[in-house]
Amino acid sequence: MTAVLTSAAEIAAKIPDGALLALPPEYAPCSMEGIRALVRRGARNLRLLGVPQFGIQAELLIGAGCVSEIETAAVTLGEHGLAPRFTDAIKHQKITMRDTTCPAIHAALQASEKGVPFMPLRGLIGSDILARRDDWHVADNPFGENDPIVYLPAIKPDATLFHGAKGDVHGNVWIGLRRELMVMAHASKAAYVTVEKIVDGDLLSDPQTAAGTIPGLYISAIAKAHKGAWPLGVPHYYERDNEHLSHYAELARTQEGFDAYLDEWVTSRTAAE
Amino acid sequence: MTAVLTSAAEIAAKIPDGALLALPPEYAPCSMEGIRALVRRGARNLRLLGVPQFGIQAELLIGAGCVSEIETAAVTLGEHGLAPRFTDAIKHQKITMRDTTCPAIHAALQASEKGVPFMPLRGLIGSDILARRDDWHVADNPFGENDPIVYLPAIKPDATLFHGAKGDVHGNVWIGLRRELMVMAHASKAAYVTVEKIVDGDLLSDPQTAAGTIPGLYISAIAKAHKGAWPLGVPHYYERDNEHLSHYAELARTQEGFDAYLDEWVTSRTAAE
Amino acid sequence: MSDVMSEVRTEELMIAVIARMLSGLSHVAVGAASPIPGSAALLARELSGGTLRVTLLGRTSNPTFTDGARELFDCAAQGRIDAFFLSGVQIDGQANINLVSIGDPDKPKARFPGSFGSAYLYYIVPRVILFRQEHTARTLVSKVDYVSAPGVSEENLYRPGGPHALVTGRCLFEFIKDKERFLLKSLHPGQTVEDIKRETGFDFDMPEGSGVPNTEPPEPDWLKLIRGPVGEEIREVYPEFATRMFGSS
Amino acid sequence: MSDVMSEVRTEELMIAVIARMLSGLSHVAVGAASPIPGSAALLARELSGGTLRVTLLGRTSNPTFTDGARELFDCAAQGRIDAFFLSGVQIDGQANINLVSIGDPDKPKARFPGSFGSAYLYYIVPRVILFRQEHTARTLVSKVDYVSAPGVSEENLYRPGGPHALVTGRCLFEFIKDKERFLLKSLHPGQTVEDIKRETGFDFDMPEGSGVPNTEPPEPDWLKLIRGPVGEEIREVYPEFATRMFGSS
Repeated sequence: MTAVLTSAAEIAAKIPDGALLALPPEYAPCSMEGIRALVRRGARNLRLLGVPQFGIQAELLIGAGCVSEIETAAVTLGEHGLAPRFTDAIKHQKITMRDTTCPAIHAALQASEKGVPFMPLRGLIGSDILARRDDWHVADNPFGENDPIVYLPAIKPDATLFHGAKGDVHGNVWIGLRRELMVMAHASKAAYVTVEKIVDGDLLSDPQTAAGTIPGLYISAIAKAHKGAWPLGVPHYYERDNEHLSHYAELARTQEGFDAYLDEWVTSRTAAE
Repeated sequence: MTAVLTSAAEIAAKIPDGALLALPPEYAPCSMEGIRALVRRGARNLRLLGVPQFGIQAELLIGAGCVSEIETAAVTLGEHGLAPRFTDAIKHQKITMRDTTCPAIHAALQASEKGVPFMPLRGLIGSDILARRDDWHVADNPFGENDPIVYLPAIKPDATLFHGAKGDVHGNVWIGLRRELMVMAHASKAAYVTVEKIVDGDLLSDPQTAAGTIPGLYISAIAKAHKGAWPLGVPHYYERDNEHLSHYAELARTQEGFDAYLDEWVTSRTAAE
Repeated sequence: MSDVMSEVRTEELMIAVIARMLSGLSHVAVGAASPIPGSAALLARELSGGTLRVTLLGRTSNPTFTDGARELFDCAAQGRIDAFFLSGVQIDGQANINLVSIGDPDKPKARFPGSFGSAYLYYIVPRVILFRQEHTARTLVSKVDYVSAPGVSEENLYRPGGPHALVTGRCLFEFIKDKERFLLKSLHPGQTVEDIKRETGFDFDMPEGSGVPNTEPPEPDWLKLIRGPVGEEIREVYPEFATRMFGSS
Repeated sequence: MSDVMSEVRTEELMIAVIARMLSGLSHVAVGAASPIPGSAALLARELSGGTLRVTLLGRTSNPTFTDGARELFDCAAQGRIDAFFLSGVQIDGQANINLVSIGDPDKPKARFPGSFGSAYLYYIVPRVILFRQEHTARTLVSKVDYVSAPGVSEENLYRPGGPHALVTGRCLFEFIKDKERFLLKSLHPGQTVEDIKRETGFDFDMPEGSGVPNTEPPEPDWLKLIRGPVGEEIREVYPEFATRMFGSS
């Protein structure tokens, strides 16, 4: 049964230090309120998996010292430039980075979704991504001849954390087109979700809505967090706050500036809810 | 661009003799009007893939002599009993049967969806299904030790044929929860769809509807066929016609009875539309 | 035995026996052609106070799954399904099941629908309950003609799941994994050990000590549930079964 | 050159050059951090009379895909995407691209976002168009420091896709697969062969015959489309680019 919690802080308390934590791309709703709650609770040694790429979620957690490892296809603030805390952490070897490519992350999560130990993937051969991954394997396609292909081990996150437009008390969460969130929930040992609102009734009872819903079966805990994706957006609900993200990018060029940002926008505040 | 056709007969004309044809389970909308049109056009040597099991679709095509091979996890008329034309064809070796198990079909189609030559699958080892499949392969999991696993070659159907509650002129088809139809469309070289109705506008433009829609990108041709799933049902639109199915099961016990059924309900009629 | 009990049908007894084995579980899935296990799962859900989740394959209202036909298998692979049900045209003493054919599979004397998901779920789901109402030497055989899915596997094979019990119209067997054999657990009303031995094509073990107990009958309030809300709910997927058992809706 | 032409910005010229290469295709996808290719794809769609389908990653209105973030890659694997676009912090003469770091990757002098989907799509999509506005010996190098994705592969490797051309702020290169080298195809306004040689860190081939042609400028009606509907449409995904190029909405 899904636990219905009252705040992002309670969600963050369920994600232990050292967890392998899967997080969605910025175009799927991100639980920024959950990320801020992790910073507030002083999470340590998180191992982040970007599905498939990162922006400000990884920036905040890395800058606040919550992260020991990260696996992702990219970290970027998009039109606001490079991700300064990530770049700094790499240059000063504060975190371990495992570079990968987007479809390798999707495939490795699908392996866990399907309960198989690996998935094959085309591409990659001849890249330095592959050359630097001793956890991957290259072998012949057993149905081909002289046809090497990459074997990727399944990735099973300890937890996944994301935001949804709406959920219900049964733990069902509407995600619409953002099916990567469903794969993440299926593949992870636990799935934690903040939502804009908890609606009456059962999201699975209407066939139109059900088609875009993750059943509560896969959701460990849910909590309401109004504007919980801010400064990122929720498609069809609110836009990303580009002014604020630009302000972040400016401040985060230095650790001092980042600390000031954290103090003003994260640690000195309790959750918006 | 999706071709918008005017009848199931035009759909059937696009599926050539000898095609590897993927068909959905009876709880997803089946294009029974498309199946009847294939019988009417005298299709021959079809190789059927049941995704993952068959009922009356395979019965009609087998009984009418349209089929040379079939791969599926089961053929049954459910509560109406064994599938008599299938059983007769197996006993008299009129068709080649490749027995399999449901998740093996799903995985092999996902392999084609993902453009990989194979997928691994647990289970199967020690079964006569595996013992009788020389196209499958057993090898060690490269990430384990003394850990054999089955490698399934990708299945790429030449065509898939199904029915939908609604489509639009862009070729988008709403399927709701029946995601196996999406995998079938992604994995097949061509996808042909009959629909209850062709709606105005664009099914992708509404985020609620889009979540349960296959984009026209994957649909080769679409045609309206009112009550096109009959005597099967369309969830939330109309129920399966159990009385008719029971009547079919009774008649089809003999080839003569089946031929009479075909004459009355298929060959002597043109499409309902 | 009360009047109510004397009217318990074999199917209802099987429903009760199966429901007892589902107590305390979180999620039970029911596959194709399984009206008795489906009813048992719904009964167990009623008795659990809502903590048991039941997924009925083929139902369109109140869906549990939203990722298509593969989700049952993926969900099981993730360890999220505690129990599942399988039958067989033949079941043998090592719990091998045959859903395919009698005789040479290339020239079968009889052909049945096929293996469905058994060749996967039998390996994966921790508690697989076998059921077959017809209990004769024709259905319970010494060796199946075709192995849709084996009851036991080599030590090194990845196999978190397997047979837990076999429920028939005559008795309940428990499967003892270490011995790779069935143990006669309880006798349905009117059955003797001799009946079971005569009607069973495979050897099985007997309980230690003082004889074989009788199968516990369903509680009277269970019968009300089976014949009331459970029967109505199972009708959506198995209309003919529901009509035969409980009359028209 | 007309007054309109003299005001053509480098980005607009690049948009036009890329759009020409998309003529006659069915489906073009545009990945992250690609405002110029995104605009080019939208322009090509306008010019195609609606036959070209354009998928812009990161856009939420008018979706092409309904199966989540993996669909771009699955769709490409199915052979349903004709062209894609990649850039690099470094690109070398064998069309290797680097999106990761400068110097030793373990102790980099500079770190960039990462490889995104390049290490897959570069192998799979038939026509991959490389783009990099900054054309200097710093960006176009003799050998990349890190291979996010290689330009060419061994014969036996499954590789239906690969580099088609490289569009920069100074010129257009075509990639010649047999030679594993770029060929200078055309010069943007104001550029000479000597400029290109000086600013390019890798060796490249020259066309046979009488010199290098000038890059064809955009048609006047193309500029109207770029500055009008195309600019408005690209704003949804790239608001800063659109504001810089075309002003506020």
